[in-house]
Amino acid sequence: MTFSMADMRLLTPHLVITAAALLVLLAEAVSPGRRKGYLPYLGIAGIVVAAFTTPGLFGPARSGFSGMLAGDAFAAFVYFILYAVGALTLLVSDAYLRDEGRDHAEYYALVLLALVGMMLMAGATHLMSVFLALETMSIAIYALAGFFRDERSAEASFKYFILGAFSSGFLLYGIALLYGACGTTEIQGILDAFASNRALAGSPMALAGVGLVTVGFAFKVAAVPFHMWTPDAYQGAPTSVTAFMATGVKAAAFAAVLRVFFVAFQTLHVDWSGVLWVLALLTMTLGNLTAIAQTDVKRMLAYSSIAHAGYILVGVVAGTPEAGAGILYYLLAYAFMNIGAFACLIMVGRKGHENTELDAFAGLGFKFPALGLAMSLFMFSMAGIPPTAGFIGKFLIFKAAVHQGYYWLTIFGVLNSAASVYYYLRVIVTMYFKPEPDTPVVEGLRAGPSMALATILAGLGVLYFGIVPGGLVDLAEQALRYLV
Amino acid sequence: MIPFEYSMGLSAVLFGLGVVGVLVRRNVIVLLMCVELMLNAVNLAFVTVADHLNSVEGLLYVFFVMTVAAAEAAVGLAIVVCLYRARRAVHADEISLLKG
Amino acid sequence: MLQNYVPILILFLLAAGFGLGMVLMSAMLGPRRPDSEKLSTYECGMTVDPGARRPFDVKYYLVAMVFLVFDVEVVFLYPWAVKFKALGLFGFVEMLVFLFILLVGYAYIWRKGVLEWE
Amino acid sequence: MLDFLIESILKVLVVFGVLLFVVAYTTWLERRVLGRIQVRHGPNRVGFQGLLQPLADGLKGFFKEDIVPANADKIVYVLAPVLSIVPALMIVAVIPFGDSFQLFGREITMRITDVNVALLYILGLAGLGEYGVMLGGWASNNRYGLLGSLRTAAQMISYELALGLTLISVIMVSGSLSLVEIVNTQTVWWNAFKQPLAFFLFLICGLAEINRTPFDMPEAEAELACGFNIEYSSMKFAMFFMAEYAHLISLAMIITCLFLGGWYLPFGIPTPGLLKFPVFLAKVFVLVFFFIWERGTFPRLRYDQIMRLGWKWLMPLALANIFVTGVVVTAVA
Amino acid sequence: MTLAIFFVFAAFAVLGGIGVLLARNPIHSALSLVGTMVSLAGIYLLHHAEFIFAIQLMVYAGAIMTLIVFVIMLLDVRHEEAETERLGFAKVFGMVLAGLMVVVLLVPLAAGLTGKPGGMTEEVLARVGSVEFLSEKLFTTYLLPFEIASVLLLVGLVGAVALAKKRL
Repeated sequence: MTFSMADMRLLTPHLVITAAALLVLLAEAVSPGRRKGYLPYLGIAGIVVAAFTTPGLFGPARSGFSGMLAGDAFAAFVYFILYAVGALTLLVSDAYLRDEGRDHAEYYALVLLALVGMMLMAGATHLMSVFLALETMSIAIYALAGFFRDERSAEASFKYFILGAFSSGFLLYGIALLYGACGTTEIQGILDAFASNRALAGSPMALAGVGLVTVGFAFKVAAVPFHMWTPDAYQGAPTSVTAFMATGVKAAAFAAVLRVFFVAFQTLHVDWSGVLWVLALLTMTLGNLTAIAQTDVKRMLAYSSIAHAGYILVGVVAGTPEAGAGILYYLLAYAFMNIGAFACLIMVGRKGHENTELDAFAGLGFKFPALGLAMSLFMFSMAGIPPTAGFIGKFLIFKAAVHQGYYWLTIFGVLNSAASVYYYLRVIVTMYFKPEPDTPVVEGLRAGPSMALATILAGLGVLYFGIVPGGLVDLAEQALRYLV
Repeated sequence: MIPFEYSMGLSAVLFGLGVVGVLVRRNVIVLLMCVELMLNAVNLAFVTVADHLNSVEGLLYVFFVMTVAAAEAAVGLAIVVCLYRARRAVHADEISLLKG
Repeated sequence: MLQNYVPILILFLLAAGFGLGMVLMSAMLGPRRPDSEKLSTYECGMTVDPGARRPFDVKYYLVAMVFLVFDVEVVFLYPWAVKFKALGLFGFVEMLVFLFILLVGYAYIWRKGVLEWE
Repeated sequence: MLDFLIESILKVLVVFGVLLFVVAYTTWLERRVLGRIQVRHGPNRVGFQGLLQPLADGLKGFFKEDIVPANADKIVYVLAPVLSIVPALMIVAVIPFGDSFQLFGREITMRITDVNVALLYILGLAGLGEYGVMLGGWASNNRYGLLGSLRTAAQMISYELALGLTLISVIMVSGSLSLVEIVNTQTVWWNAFKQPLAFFLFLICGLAEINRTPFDMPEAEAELACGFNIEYSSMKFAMFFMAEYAHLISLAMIITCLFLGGWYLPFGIPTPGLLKFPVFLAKVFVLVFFFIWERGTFPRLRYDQIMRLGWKWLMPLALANIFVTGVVVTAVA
Repeated sequence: MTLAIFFVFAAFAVLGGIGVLLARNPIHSALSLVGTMVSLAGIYLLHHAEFIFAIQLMVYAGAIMTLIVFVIMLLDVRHEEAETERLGFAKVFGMVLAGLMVVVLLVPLAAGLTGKPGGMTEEVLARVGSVEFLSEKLFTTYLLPFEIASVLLLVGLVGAVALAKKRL
């Protein structure tokens, strides 16, 4: 028997959230079709309980389920990012879905199940469980993206679906080649195979495998040139789902990338860092340049999420624990600022009209001061202006890159950041310095207590971790220490 | 025993056909089938490696890939149904992937 | 092991030959006097509606999708059932967990009315 | 190797020929028995007691006009009956009809072959058989045909599920997917005694899976004007018909192997070598007769009743049966 | 002998693949794909993967493709793609990319397999049986993926209902 209670300990957080999802479904089964306002809070309760079971995982690395799942500080750190993403998404969704008349139990169940997939992806130490967790997450999100079932939502969902499945094909082929080259797809096993056989690093089969795995992940994190699904999918999906996709999927995918590239492909750093160097540069630059040209804030945020993936990739290129810690920090900061920004977008819209064109924001800063303040804060953070968490995140990643001698990449990164200030500030300028049109587009805000709470929490997160980042950075560094 | 290169070569060709299909065709259901073709090619690669390495892991991969393909097909076709219902137009079954 | 499948291949060739042969024979031996009435669609004597193909009710898709998911579930049960006695209590509990998760799904679709026909 | 090939080819030819013969005469039997049940004669003119009737029907099929409807999808229209009959005729490959016997000093097994995954092979072929039905209705471009094939396909997949679940509990007690081994575990107690519920469920699901009365949606003349094969005539129609009867006979043989101890007598009564094949044959005949008899007895179910039965009764029952089997076997072990 | 059979299956598989690409009618594409899948099932058998052969027929050819054909029939996807589509940039780009892809996949084959062999040798399989061996591994070492699979299937179920059911 290859299973013990210690293994169960590693799986407890996942089990708790799965149980919450099952409860949501059972509640729906008990009274089908009836409105159940408590469901998002049931989900949040599940996340809170799971969060209480997680701190035990900090500490030395453990592995369970015959090397399938890790119980290390790295996984625990990412779980906490994901809890934040999940809880904020549920808070944001509540009022939004009720207003759109789509507050169905399925939505909450799928969000929770996607969360389980994300967590498993962060904890998986075998490419088989990485793949299955990735698919669990993705399939749930395909369904969520199409949840409004209008033409735009369905189209977004389909695009995301087809290209997601397409990229899974690449990832899988890569895994198959690695399997052929190494004889196993356990992450530690791959590392051992490369370490024990120097010739393997030059084997075309291993390199092709690494390449295809890179392509597969590049699709998931929306790196250029594998980003073409992103704008349409992000724009067409329900806004709360867009926030979830942009933050949760990114966090889970980068967690898996860190595990695979920093551990399994550790000895191949010279090979993949060059490729990722180019990807990082392209991703940052193209994301920012196209974001500048957008007149729709939701679409602009979609392109900006590509750019952010580019910054994070800079950290991956650096390949040190320091850079990894920076990435973890960045992912958490990005979760707060991005969900916050999308929450503001939701508030501006009304049923059937998203009102996300830039012009709709004219004059809103004075009309709704709290909204203006929050949106400005999130935009500042995204642009990387101190004292926000966005700034610290970029700083940590670029610092790690400089330490590894990636001067040019860092310079491009900083230049890109500077360029991005233009379009983030443009939103703020529109809000405060452009007069509201005679027939106001936004008459009232779609805000409820839950939405306000989510925005305040996100704002506090952005500010708190921007001003006193020390503890969090320590924790992230500890997480990386046990990873490598 | 089938030589390793033959099966892997076949797998590569089928994968390539699937890739061409996803990039070239526009009918939503055909796109879905092309993705299935790619997954089949991957399965062949796994089976080949498993056979030549005498390792069971590849076979289990195939098992799970089929599970994933089934779940994907269920949700994918649900999306297609949704798309049809939302559009009700002549070109309801077409989509352009490489735009944007 | 492969040897056991050789007869199946032979049977396949025979069956396929038989099937195709029947179709061909029927096409060659039968008379052929087509007229437009004969070739038109048979709709019990009613006039043929040119737009006869219209999308059908959604419950058909749903039942097919639900089938697909549960079919894969059953496929997981086969290897388990074969080894069931050797896997013992532990294996039984594993499968119960697996089945429980999907049973929740079953209860859900049942109550949702996916399985209702009129 | 050459011996093996020759032996295999001969066996395949013999079994194939016998199968076709049995299919033909099952139709005759059915018409005669149904005639008796409905107090009429049935075919009794062609040959002694109408024994040549199947032959005459076949010949007629060949010389009937081969109509392809004008707006049908030609290729698929012609392919559908082939897709329907080929899997139906291939199921027989893994079914054991008896033990083995000596011939010219060679041991000849009474089966075409024995594979490890025989049951899955059968289920796979059953799945492939659905294409013939689905495509037949679709290709003829006829509203009734399409509706008929949709209904039939939905019914078949629904019962395929319950059928698969029912099989699980049988595999649990037998520990194998090979029909030969499953038969060999029943020398004393047939699975019908060990798994009575599974036996009952399998019987129902099997009938529904092959679209037999009372689940014969494809032949719901009143509602569907004959169903998926409405536009088919001549030999192509006959092929669908043959596939149906091949399924019927395969089902009887599968039930015999899975639940009725194959060629063994019950309760451990030793079965003499010479009697094994006749015992098997007798069981199959009883089952075939039962299938004909119940057709004359039961009224057809309504479509919603069929679907409800499959999803809401048979599936939970099969799952419960798995659970109970699991608990009992684990407790005993 | 096995090699000859392999080539026949391989030829059918590739023809099926080309058929999926070229057929104008989705049903014809689907049928071609079924052909490919059945041929691949045969090739799995040549690679001694009995169980995979059977579930390829059951799951892929029997269930997944049935669902696809079912949906094509229900939605009445008869529309033939417009002939006006020229050999546009996207098409050329796609083909070039796919060509490169195949080359990338073919080149590594020259190096041969380097992975260390596992324990699924013919002696072991002859002793415990191929399905039994697979089952033993699935329910011990690969337990976690198996349980994830149930969550995955649940996601598929809920997702499909959430998207396709008329009234939630």
